[in-house]
Amino acid sequence: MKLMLKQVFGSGKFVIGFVIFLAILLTVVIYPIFVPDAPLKIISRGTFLSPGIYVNLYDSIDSATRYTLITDDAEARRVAGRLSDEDRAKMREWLIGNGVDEAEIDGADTAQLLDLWELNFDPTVRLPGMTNADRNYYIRLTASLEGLLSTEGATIASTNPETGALEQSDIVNQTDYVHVNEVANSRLFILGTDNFGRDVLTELISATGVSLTIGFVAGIVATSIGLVLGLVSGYVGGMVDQVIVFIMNLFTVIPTFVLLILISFSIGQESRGAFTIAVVIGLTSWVWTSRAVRAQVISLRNRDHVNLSKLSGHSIAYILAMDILPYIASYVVMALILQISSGILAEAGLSILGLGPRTTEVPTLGLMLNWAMIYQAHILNKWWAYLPIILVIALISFSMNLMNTGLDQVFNPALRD
Amino acid sequence: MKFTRFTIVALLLVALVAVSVAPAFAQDTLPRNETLYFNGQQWGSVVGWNPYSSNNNNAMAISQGDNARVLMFETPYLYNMLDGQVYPLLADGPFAWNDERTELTFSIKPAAHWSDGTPVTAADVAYTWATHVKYSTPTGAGNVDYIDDIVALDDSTVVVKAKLNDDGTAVNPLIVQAYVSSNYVIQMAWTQALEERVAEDATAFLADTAEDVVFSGPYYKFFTDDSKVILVRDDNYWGQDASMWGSLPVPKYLAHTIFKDNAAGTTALQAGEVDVSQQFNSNVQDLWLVDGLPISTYLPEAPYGIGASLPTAFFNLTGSSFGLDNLAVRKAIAIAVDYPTIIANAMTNQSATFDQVPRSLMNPTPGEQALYDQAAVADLQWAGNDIEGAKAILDEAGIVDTDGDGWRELDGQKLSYIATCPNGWSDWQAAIEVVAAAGAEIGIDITTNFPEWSVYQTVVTKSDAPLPEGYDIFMMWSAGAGPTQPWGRIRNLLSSEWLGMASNWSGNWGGYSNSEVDALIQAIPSVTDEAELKDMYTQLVDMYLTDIPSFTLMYRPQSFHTVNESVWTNFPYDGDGTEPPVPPLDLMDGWSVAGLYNLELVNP
Amino acid sequence: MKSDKVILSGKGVTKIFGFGSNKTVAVDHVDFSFREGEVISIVGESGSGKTTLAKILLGLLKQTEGEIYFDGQLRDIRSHSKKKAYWQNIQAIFQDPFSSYNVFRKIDAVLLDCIRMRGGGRLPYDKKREMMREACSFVNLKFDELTNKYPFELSGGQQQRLMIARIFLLKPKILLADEPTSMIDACSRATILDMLMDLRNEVGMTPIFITHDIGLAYYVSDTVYIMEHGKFVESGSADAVILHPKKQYTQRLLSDVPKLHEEWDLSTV
Amino acid sequence: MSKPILEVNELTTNYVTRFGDKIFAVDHVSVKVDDGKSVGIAGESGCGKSTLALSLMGYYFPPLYYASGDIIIDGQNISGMDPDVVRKTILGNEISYIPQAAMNALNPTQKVIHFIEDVIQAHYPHTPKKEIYELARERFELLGLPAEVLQKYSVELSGGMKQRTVIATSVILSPKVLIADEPSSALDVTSQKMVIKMILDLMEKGIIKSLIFITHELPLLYNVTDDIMIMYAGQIVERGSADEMVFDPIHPYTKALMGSIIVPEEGLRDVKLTAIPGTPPNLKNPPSGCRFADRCKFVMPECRVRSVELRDIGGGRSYRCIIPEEDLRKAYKSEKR
Repeated sequence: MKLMLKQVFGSGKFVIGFVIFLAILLTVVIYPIFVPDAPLKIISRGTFLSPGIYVNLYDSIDSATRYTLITDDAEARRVAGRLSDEDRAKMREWLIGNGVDEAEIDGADTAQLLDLWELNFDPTVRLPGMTNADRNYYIRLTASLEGLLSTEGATIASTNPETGALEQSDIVNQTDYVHVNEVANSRLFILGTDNFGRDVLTELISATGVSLTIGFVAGIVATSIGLVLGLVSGYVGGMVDQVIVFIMNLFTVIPTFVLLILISFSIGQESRGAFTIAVVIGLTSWVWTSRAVRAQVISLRNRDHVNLSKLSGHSIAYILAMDILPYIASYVVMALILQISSGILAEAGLSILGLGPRTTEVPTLGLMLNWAMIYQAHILNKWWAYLPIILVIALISFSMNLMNTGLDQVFNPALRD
Repeated sequence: MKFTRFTIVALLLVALVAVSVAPAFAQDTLPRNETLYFNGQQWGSVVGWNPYSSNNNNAMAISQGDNARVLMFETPYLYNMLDGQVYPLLADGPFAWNDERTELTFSIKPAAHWSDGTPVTAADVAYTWATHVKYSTPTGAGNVDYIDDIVALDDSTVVVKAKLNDDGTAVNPLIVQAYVSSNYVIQMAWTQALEERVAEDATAFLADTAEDVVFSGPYYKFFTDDSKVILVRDDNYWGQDASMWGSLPVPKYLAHTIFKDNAAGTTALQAGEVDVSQQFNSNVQDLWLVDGLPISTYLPEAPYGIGASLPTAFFNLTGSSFGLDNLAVRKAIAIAVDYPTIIANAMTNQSATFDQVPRSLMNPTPGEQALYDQAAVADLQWAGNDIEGAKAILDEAGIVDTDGDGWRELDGQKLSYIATCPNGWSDWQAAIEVVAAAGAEIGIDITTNFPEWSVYQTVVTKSDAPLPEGYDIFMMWSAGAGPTQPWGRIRNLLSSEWLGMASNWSGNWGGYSNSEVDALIQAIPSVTDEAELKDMYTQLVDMYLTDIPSFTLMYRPQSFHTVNESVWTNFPYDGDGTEPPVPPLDLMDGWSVAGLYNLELVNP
Repeated sequence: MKSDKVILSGKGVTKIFGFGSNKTVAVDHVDFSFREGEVISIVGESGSGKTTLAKILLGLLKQTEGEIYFDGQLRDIRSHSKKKAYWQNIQAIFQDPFSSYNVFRKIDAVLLDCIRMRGGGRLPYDKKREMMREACSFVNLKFDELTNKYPFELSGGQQQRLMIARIFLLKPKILLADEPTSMIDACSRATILDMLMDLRNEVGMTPIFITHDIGLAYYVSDTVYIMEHGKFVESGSADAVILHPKKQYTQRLLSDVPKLHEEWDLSTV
Repeated sequence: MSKPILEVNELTTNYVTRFGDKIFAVDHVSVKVDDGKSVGIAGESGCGKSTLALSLMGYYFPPLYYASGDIIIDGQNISGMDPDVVRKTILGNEISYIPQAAMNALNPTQKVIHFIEDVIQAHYPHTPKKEIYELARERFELLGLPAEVLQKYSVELSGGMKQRTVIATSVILSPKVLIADEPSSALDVTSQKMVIKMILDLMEKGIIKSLIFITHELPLLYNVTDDIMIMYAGQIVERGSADEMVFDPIHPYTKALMGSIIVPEEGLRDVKLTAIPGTPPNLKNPPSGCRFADRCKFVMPECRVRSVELRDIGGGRSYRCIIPEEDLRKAYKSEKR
């Protein structure tokens, strides 16, 4: 046993796979301790918020401590942020189209450009070739230019409830800064939010956990069925074998995924829990395990050590458990790993087709992908809504396959160097 | 001539090449500068061109209704959802009611003629109605209770006679009036030819694909297959007469590529391969703000379009959902729901909020909004997200958490509901999720459930039995904008007339019943006095917001109308100065067809 | 040593594998009677059916036809308990010691199985230990060095000796030795054969050697059966069959074996 | 004296295990085979016989590595040559090798002639097929194999026929040396005899010049080869002519081996077979002195510390023991069985 573990962990492939898998597992376990939010809690009004830090605007203006930073480029950056070179060129184009002398316009001189703009721009004028989209753009631009060059602070005013008049309550100077950590309300969304306005990272980690559980349940169901049928079929032989082989052939001929789709569909959305889906995946994917186990058992059942065990008066159950099972145990473990990984993929596949677990009770990796696809995240370039999920699926599958290849190298004499 | 094997093979090859090249030829040769491309209307290939049939799957040519599609077939009048008025198309001038409001008279424009050159006559209108009744088409079946007959007084004068109540008043003048802007006029001669062809067999009559159909509209079939539908302009169109448009519509071709799904349609819109998009594009503003594409909507800012219908969550009042007969429970749920989040997330802000347009039974169009007294019901109009208010209502009603499990009980029984909408209807699902979240906030257990559409519609439209478990709160549509609105929508939402029907497609699926409401719904169509109407509508809104049999979750436009101005411009937009204003209905429905005459090329 | 009592005999024993055109007759109507105490060899080339016959004798395979008598009575092994009773009387040593043991079970477990088989399952552990020690010392193994070890940690010869220790504990009436020395080195062969013979004297059993090695058969046995294509072609005392074969097959077999004092006639190929 | 065809001097090769340990499976072995002569190598399993066979060819692939020594085939030193070059120029051409289960290496989906084409074209790429067929037919007939075999698939042949086909194929280019590693041990006695006859025919007909025959079956070796070498724990312990080795062994190990021979001959039942207790040493960590010391009944304290060289006692005879040959003979006689 100890030697076996030593051998297993001597395999570089297995160790890499194991470390990746362990890292995923640990993240799934540890993350919720630090971020106890419910994974399906809707936290954003608006969908697909991009990854990054969000600082509460209200609180940042209201912040008690203000820092005056005399940064030379602050103004230039503000101007550039609201009036890009592209904007300048567009303004110039409009002004020229509206009859302003081209020579008069100095695109680089912001003050002069703004003056000209204020003087000439009329939102109701539509120049030849100008679309409504352009018009909307110019209107938005004009709105954003207001007070661009003002060197004074922005005035914050509120209505006096008694008089109903607007009263100045504060001035935010252009040199005022707030330290992000001192803003009471700031949130970091490493992976932004999804179509429901949920935190993708929290959801992803929870989904990984659920998907792994689905994989484990599916893998264990599939491997148990496959193992029992394979053992019985291979060892007992005769009629029993023929019946079981017939069932196996039946399941081999019917494409498993199609079967899976049909079963999932007929169960109906209402009763498709994550656990049900896992069991269904398990119930449809045991065939190759049972085939492989059967083949192994057939090659084992006439071995001398089995004969010796028989001669020692052991029962069939004892022989299966003690003389056959240990010999195929490593194989079964490898099959289990592959079944787990394929279970996770099967769930993802089903969910993408909209046949996964009952939606939005728990997140799964497949469901997240499904939602991202329905909401066209891929077309709208909301990469954070699908790429990390694909990556996690790939990583899980990669780590499991690495572990499997590693084990294979340790246990399969034909591959041993 | 003796065919050698070689000749046969060669001929086959030529035929094959011809077959495969033809459609490519048809599309490739469409000049971009003369073609207006659409998406989001046509899914799957066209079945036929029979305007009597409801099974044409021909979204570009045939769609009768409140905002009838008038590219190929035409209605006497065009409805304009922006001002609620109708404008004559085939008809000459406004229609006129007699004093008893039992007969509606209009005449046909002298210039109007069919594609075969013959004039459109009053007899065509009369015969169209007679045919609808004879073959029991959806139009016939839907109006036969309200329209007694349509007769031609002379070549150009049409009289629509309303069905009368025992007291001699019209059953429903509103529906009679709506007929003339909702239904096509179809040529009598062609109809008779078709009848002859099918030997007056009703099934064959409706199943005929009518490739030879005679039409009066500006466009007709150019090419269709399973990947596209193309209409071409009829340059002999009567409407170029000064008595109607005075010109031909600008694009020579109207083309609709049949996309696999929304995603493909969106991609095409982004690429400028689609000019007018009737698709829900989530976060549509990103198309111009982020991607910088020349794409715009009717309104430059959220909600981007004009809301017309009110997708609504119904409470199951048929008795099978414990506690929903309790007004406190219904009200608590309704006011706790975070509508701004629904609008932001499910609709990506493409709906007015309930702050902007307070909830009532009216859609956000100015015409409907003017129909009730907002001040009178202001106290009842909740904007949502009122968790504390909801809790207070429940506490006051004695519905509290007695066993400490975090969920409230009514008479010792935990309040537990399932909120349902069809699977795959992603925006509805997102909305239902938010409804469920509200339950958790106020201590009422609401979980979501998304059955397949077929299951959902079978269950919800079956009114002769209580709704089963799992349909405690469920989402359905409401009527949009049209000449009978908001009356028709209110009827859909509140009338008890459909309860007990084996298959109820009309409305009030939750099983609400209020005789006062029923009486008002009954009375409104005959009322013409505006003040009286306003009073009645206000009463209805008051009762609706008091009883809360259902609650509107969002406003939704009649059509999503997003345009890409890479090739064409001068699409309708808010404040574009058109008079009457052209509504954002993809330039094909009701008065929006007027927009086709205003289009200009960006680069002529 | 030898007695006239027939311990194991068979009549018309036949084994057919497969059906129809795939039918293979592995053992074809063989008759035999093995007397108590005599050393028997069944000699045959691969495919002659000798291993199949051995498995039938052991009750691991069911004959298709024919009867087998054990201790004068028709053998009845139709239930697990009857099989178990039969196996108290007949045991085996297999060809390949490396595959004869379950690699997951320790030597102690292997030997304890034998004590249990002889009905000693409830004996105190000390007693069992004593029995195991005795069995090991019989085959020149030190139990104290073997306990808690796995069989595969031993050399081939040692494993085969452990096999004999097993037989020592089981004390069966018949021992089927299926090529017991062919997988182990020549130097260990003598040890194994010696121990088997010692054991035979010790417990009074009847060894049956199944072998392809005609030399070995000659060396160890009293009676030799020559098997070809599932049939016994010649049988008799070792001297008679090996030194003066009557049947052509036996003669050919003998001439094909390279010897030391006799020219190997390659021209007869 | 004729010149040696194969001369191996102090060849040492090793395996590297998964854990990096080196196992010297062939330890300073020298073999000399003269033209027209055959040498047999015998020993217990694991003594390094098969490794020696592989090492002799100069064809190393992991985990087997060349360590030191020379291999000279017909004057050409191939030790340390690139394995690829060895495969292309030496194997099949200069030296051929038949492993134990060679017959199972035949691809069942191809005809026998195909293998011959492969072998020939590997060395002479542009040989026409017709020529190859003619050559093969001639060679097969010369060796008493029916020419029809060439057009058959390997599955159609019996075990003995397959093995003979493999041998005929591997010597199609008339290599100088043939190394046969247990070529007949998986066969029954009749097929074994045919295979042996064929190998001896190869020598007789001059197709090969020398033979190295490896087996653990001493009576067979005695009947096949001129000389016999006994290997123990990676080393040669004794060498001599077949007769001398069987009937007059010197080394205690050889003596024990010869004493364990069983052949169906009169008188066998009267002798007591020799048994050697113990097991060969672990080559990962071989003892510093005589490797047989632990099992030797004549062992002296000195044996365990002093490393023993192969002692040449003339007449092609050599043995590896510190005890003089006469003393050993005397001791054997005194314990006459």
